[in-house]
Amino acid sequence: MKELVWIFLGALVVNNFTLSYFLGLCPFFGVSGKLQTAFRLGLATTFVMVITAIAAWALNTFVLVQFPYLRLLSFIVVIASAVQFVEMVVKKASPALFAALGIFLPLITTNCAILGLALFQTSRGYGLLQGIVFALGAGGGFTLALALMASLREEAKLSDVPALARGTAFNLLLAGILAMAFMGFAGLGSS
Amino acid sequence: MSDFELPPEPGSTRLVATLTVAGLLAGLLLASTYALTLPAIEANAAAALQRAVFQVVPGTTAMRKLVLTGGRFVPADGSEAKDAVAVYAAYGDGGRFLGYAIPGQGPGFQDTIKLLFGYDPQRELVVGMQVLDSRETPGLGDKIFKDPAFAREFAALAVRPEAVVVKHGTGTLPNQVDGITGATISSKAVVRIVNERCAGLLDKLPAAAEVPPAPKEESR
Amino acid sequence: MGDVLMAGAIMAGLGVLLGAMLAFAYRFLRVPEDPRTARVEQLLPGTNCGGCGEPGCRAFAEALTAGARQPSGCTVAGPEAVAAIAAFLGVDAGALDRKVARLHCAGGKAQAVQIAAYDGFESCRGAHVTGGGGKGCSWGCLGLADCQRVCDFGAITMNDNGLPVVDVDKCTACGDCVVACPRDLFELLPLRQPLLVQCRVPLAGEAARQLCTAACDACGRCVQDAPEGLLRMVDNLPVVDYASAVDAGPAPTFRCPTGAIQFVAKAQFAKQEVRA
Amino acid sequence: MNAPSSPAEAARLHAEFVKGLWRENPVFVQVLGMCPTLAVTNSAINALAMGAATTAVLACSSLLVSLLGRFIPAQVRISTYVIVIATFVTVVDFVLQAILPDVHKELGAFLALIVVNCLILGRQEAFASKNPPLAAVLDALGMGLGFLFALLCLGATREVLGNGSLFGIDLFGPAFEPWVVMVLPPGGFLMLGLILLLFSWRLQRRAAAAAEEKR
Amino acid sequence: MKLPFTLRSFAHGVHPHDHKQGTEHLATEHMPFVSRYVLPLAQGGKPAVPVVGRGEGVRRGQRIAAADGFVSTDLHSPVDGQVLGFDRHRHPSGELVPCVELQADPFSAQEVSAHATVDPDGLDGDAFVAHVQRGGIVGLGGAAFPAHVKYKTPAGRVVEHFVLNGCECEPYLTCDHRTMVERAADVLRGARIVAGQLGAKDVHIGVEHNKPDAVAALRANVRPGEAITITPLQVKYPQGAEKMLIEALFGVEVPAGKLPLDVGCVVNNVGTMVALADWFDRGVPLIERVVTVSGPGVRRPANVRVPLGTSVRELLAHCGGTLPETCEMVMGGPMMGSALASIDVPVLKGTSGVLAFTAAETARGSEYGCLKCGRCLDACANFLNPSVLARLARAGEMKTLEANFVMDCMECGACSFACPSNIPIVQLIRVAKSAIRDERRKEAGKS
Amino acid sequence: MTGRGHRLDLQAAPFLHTTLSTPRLMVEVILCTLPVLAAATWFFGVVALLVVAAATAGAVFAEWALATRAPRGNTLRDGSGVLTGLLVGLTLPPAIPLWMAALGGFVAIALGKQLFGGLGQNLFNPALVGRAFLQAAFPGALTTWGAPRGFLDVPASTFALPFLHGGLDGMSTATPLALHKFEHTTTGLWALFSGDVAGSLGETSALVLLLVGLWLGLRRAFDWRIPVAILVATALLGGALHLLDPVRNPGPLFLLTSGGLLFGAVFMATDPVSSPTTPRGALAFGAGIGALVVVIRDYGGLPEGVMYAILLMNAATPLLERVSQPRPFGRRRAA
Ligand SMILES: Cc1cc2nc3c(=O)[nH]c(=O)nc-3n(C[C@H](O)[C@H](O)[C@H](O)COP(=O)(O)O)c2cc1C
Ligand SMILES: Cc1cc2nc3c(=O)[nH]c(=O)nc-3n(C[C@H](O)[C@H](O)[C@H](O)COP(=O)(O)O)c2cc1C
Ligand SMILES: Cc1cc2nc3c(=O)[nH]c(=O)nc-3n(C[C@H](O)[C@H](O)[C@H](O)COP(=O)(O)O)c2cc1C
Ligand SMILES: Cc1cc2nc3c(=O)[nH]c(=O)nc-3n(C[C@H](O)[C@H](O)[C@H](O)CO)c2cc1C
Ligand code: SF4
Ligand code: SF4
Ligand code: SF4
Ligand code: SF4
Ligand code: FES
Repeated sequence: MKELVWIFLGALVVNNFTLSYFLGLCPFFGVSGKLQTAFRLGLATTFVMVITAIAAWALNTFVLVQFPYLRLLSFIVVIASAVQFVEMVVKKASPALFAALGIFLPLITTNCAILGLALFQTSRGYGLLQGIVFALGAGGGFTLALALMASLREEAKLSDVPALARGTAFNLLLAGILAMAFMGFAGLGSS
Repeated sequence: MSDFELPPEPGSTRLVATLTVAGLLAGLLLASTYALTLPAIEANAAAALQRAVFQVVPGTTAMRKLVLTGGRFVPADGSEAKDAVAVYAAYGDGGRFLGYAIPGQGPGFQDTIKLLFGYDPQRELVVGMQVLDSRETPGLGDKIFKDPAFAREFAALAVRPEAVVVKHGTGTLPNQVDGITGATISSKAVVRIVNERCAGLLDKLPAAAEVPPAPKEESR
Repeated sequence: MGDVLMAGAIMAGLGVLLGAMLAFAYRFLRVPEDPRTARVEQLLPGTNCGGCGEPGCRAFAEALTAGARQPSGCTVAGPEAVAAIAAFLGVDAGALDRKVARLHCAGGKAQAVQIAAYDGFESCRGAHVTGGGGKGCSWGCLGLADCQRVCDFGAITMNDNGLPVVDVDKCTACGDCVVACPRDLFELLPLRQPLLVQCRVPLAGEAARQLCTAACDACGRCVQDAPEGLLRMVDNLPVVDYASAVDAGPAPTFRCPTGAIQFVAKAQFAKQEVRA
Repeated sequence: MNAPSSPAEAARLHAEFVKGLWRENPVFVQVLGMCPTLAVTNSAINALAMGAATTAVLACSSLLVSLLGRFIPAQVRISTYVIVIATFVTVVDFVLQAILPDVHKELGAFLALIVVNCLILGRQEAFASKNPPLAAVLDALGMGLGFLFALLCLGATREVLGNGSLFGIDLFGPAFEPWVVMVLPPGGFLMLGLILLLFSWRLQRRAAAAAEEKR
Repeated sequence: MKLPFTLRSFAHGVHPHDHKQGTEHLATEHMPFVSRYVLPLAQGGKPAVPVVGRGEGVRRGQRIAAADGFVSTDLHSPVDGQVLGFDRHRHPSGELVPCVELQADPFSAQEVSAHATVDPDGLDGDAFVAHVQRGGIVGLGGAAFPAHVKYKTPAGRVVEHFVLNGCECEPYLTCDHRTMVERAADVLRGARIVAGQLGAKDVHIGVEHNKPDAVAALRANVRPGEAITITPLQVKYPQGAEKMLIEALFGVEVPAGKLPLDVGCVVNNVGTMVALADWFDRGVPLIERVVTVSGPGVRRPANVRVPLGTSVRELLAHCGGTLPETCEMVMGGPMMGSALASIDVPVLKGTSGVLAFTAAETARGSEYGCLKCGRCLDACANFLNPSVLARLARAGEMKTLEANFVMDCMECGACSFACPSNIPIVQLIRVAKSAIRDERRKEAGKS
Repeated sequence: MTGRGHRLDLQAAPFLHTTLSTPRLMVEVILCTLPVLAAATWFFGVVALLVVAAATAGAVFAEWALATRAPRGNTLRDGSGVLTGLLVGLTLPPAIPLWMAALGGFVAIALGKQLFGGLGQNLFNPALVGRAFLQAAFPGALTTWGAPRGFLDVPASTFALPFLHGGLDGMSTATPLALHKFEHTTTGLWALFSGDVAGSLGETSALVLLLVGLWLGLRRAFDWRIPVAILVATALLGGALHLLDPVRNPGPLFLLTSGGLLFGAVFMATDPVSSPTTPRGALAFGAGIGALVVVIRDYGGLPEGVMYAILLMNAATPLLERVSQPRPFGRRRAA
């Protein structure tokens, strides 16, 4: 149990996927303009991460034992297809849920946070339960970073950010400060 | 792109076929590449491992992989489970058994630290340690593998009952490791990994007399 | 070699499986939608990078078909793709009856009387709610550039006379300035009829002229000189019937004593203009 | 691949190649592929290796996609590209592992993540699938080298400041106090932000100068 | 005597210096008649419609324009004289609006030609309301809202309390103060008339405790056993805002967007009562009012009873003129009043004060970025977040502004007063509200 | 008629204003840093003055170089830049090279304030951005606490040339928190209270900080809810964890008086710009800081967490603001 807690916290804040591992930066910068959208993207990502963790565990256990060289290929293909399938099911079954979360699914599948999750999970040798907890932590961490970033950016929209810095440069510097703040979590649970 | 008509919808068969062919070709290509590069990759890995083992158990000229099966360490023969616990028996000139190289890993300041340490069962001492992989802070935590003085702390370290970290410059007893100023956590993490590994494995290691003989060739 | 074949087989198997699954989903689970969106999505790169700020290419395509975004918002698509999408959606189509924003006032600093000094932050509406901003004419342009600030296309610049100059080529007739002006001076008018009444003062004669040298003093000459029905006097102001197809040319403006009615082919005012 | 048939054609091809280096630089201008850009640029050597690996994958995939593009139905277009790219990435991964194991260890998981680099997928879709092989490869090389250049800029500055060395060669001696933050995660964000700031400052200056000239 | 801080009040608010000592002890004087009067047709509600012609002679107190619809009031001539015309003239708001222009008869004794007096007890509800409307009576508390509208209570609504607003929380102003001291009997007479008509159980008069003589004067006129309570309140701005007054007196919050009537109250200014007493008991409609002329730029501060339509220029001349340093003229109080673009504007029914300021008071320190210090939040009696509203207004975020209840702002100015960074918060809010109303209007026009 | 034959001014109401102004507020807080600076000089010698001066110079230089085009208010004149510089200086260890202190001041203003548009617009506490940058850039220098020395005795590292470390290691002691965390020794309360311990310049004396904080709170220079919430949350959570594991987790009094907690609670968490304006937001903000400090100190890798806790809560401030907006008058009961 304790181990699971630390896996979760580790992925959530200590080694935050976005601010410490540099994963999923494209949506982090692209979709953090509005808090509401950002939050929903975060939730959708968490969802996909859980699917990914399950899929990766299944592939690792049943298919890839003898064919490690197929790992990357099969991960990406299986994850993409599984998500696409889920997307269509959600769209059919619950248009409301789709409108809220589903529209983000295509954006998420070809995203390195997802693939990164599968690869880290593999290299750390996580089992199914550990993998799911890891995915929840990583997704939560991504959501947290994204929501903070979005709320900060919304606030900054009301400020006189110098014209020179406005846009990507500002967002990067903002992320830099945020990453410095997250360094406070370093070593959490290691002592 | 002059016509704005939607292209005709291709049949499902065509979709399936395209993906199948792509998958087939990709699989073939990958398998071939794998087959071609595997020897080199394995040689690299083996060489790296060997270098590490040779370093943590001074004087090593040959080694043999032992895996834990059924509560006992036996020479690896390729049939063991992938995730079986492994240690390396190290032999000096003339096939003389020198000690074990034991891999270990655990959380450091930033992320998991992976290391290998040498253990001499006759003297019951750790005789060397090398960090294989870590993400500790450059300038602070990375001294665990950049600072030769820290590595020297492991040249003859008593681990029974356990090694302890003390403030830099105050280590006097055989089981004391001088911590690195400004990187106490990383230093402690290294020692903790070593301690944990020792506590878990030392009793299971074959006694010096029962160690399988050195392999015929230089390595492997 | 067995491994190699096996690998090929696995991947092929995965391909079949997943392809079949998707084909099945495609056939039975698909929800019908605007075919234009599908086409636009095809024209987009499909990298789903989120660089456009939308949650993926599909969402961006929907925004495009809905007219909420511009094709150039995609950071990945090359110029050809952008052009193709623009052409497909007809974004640039229909320049025939183009409208642009026109200002119903010509009372800049040099023409209109200022009776008090507004001392507050720079905003037309800010001045408007503060004792009328001290401008003698309580209908005229305040010259503090609210319109310039809301124009997303950079089509409006303030000239040295304190009047907004609309760049006819940049104006997309989005109507933002119409909403922004607290005195309701902007109107979207068809380019093809250049007759424009540049005044909103409901006063006549001396009372109007006292406020502003560019004021319409309701003398009625323009109405007399225009073809029947094109102009009429309402509340001391001439009103142009923009629905009328009559082309009167600049004739109705010739005898205007103050220049309140103008024949404006391009921009209404020069960029560096201070007329006394 | 045929040689260009005319000087005009040659000039066009040259343009395809050059644009990615600077004018449409994938990192500085298009801001694509941020994850590898920031994650592996804590040293110049890693930046170089990542840049080279990406260029190799990009060029191979572009060539293949340019050749096969017409045969792939639109619905499985992206999936097929991904398969192509993933295959080449795995190949590069194995090759690096075989010949440069140390570099491979440093790049770690990020090598595999080339698969999802928006830059590569983007070029397949936006360019390779619609252009002949030669142009596609030149475009890929240009973009790849532009990516490599940007990574190298970042990697070099971060390594020099953060470690006092360049390509592992110590520059300033032991008295130097390295700015460790530069090789830590925040440093990646801050440095790229700073570089982009410089870029827009230059652009602004240039625009101002142009406006001055017009007057 | 209770200690000041134990008195009733509302939450939040500010404490500006009250600057009343210059005029609070000065008896109300009369403004002499001048030659020309200008009366905007719109003075509380919809513009009235003239009932006299150009060049026609009129008597002081004669009706010159008739109410147009229910939310509108009659307009009466303040002088004996002649109608000059109905052109547009400058209004204190800066706009040029349709007005009646009168030439005073220089030879007239200017006696009021009184209308018939009416016994209010003999009137039923609707007749009472109609009679108030005919008197041209609007609220004299500042907003000039037609008084009779408040007295027409919808069926089923019960008025429990009739509340008189004698707070006069605006600094400098003392016209209500003098009215309460000098005409306490008429204030109470008006209150009895209205309370009787509305069937209110009791009358509450809220007076800030810096006017002890007003409290004493009112109390002296209360008959034994009468359900009239005079409550001294804390000196705090905006104590006089009717919702704050109701909260202070009864501890009840009037729901946002609702009227005092929704919590069983009707609120009037004390001056309005005097106007009612004059109308019912003496047949004199609303043709003049008390105006406080004050401020550092005025040579002879005074409380003046001014015929409506008198120009501010003449009023200032009556008070000895202004100092040369005067650079800003304000109509109303210094917190909510508005600056005048010109002094050639008339005194209106709602004009409670004319203040002259010199550069020393109006020089604003430079503006700094919002520190988010929260002082404006602590000032806002409406519990809004003015700092957020100001920033949103500056950025033009209309949707978000509405979601942050910008429309609830009563523009009291407490936030701007409290802001150490000199941010023009209320002006920004006013701009936003104006833009939102405009947008709504244009939207409605479209559909 | 106005007497001056020129036009009237047209301003917006209100025409009266409070006498408090932003520069005055800044001066007041600046004055309150002086007792802290005096205490630092008492304990660490002139080097305290040098470090604070260097940081202030860096901050003022950045303000001067970058603020010229800021749209509102001259930020050089309003004193906030000086205050930021002083606060950066007071959070640094005494033996830090002066060039680093100056760099910290510069980064504080450049990255922490002017990037966002100047006074009042920053989302993070500028002084802490400066310090966090230094800590991330030079973790060694920022966690090396020189041993006590004579009043005029300046460590060699102080005058190190830019980019050089000037021999930082050498004589070092540990802060009470590090002592507790790594050596399991607890410093006496009186030492913590008076300030005679190792640590950053301004943070050591609990006594001085409490007095200054009380004064600022009484003067209403800051929102009292923030420091109070921090202290209460730290005491409660710290106390609870202490009961769970008394050996590993220090007691609440120790937590309150050690490290930068009081300094942060008085001077830095209270920075109005980067903390919530709403009363409920302020309480949550303070409580969040307290909780994070305890978590980082008890379970984190670092012995001290005040700076990171404040920065993290700064990041959460827009969210806190959003959920804690006051209910307007007349909307409190019904929705
Ligand atoms: C940016 C930064 C990075 C750090 N990295 C490490 C690290 O890699 N390893 C470590 O043990 N401590 C690290 N620390 C922790 C501090 O140096 C900690 O105070 C130190 O380990 C304890 O001090 P001491 O060893 O001098 O007693 C880091 C601190 C900071 C601020
Ligand atoms: C459209 C409208 C209708 C009103 N109806 C009533 C009413 O029926 N009863 C009432 O007591 N007040 C009514 N009021 C008056 C308000 O309660 C309030 O007294 C008036 O707006 C002036 O308030 P102020 O001076 O505080 O701004 C009404 C106001 C408006 C704008
Ligand atoms: C901020 C504010 C302050 C006010 N102060 C006073 C005041 O001091 N005295 C007053 O009679 N009315 C004041 N009012 C107007 C009252 O809210 C209310 O409209 C008035 O008392 C109704 O009476 P009336 O209709 O007779 O004018 C104020 C309104 C606001 C919004
Ligand atoms: C009570 C109070 C505390 C402050 N604390 C800080 C601080 O911790 N750091 C800082 O840079 N500025 C601080 N300032 C100054 C000012 O708010 C700061 O420079 C702004 O954040 C710059 O926009 C403080 C100001 C006040 C009034
Ligand atoms: S918004 Fe209207 S008043 Fe203001 S400058 Fe533009 S046109 Fe003139
Ligand atoms: S008189 Fe006419 S032209 Fe002059 S300011 Fe007024 S509206 Fe404009
Ligand atoms: S009082 Fe002024 S500085 Fe303070 S929060 Fe409000 S607007 Fe901002
Ligand atoms: S003006 Fe509006 S926001 Fe400001 S204090 Fe008054 S009610 Fe609140
Ligand atoms: S490179 Fe695009 S999300 Fe990582």
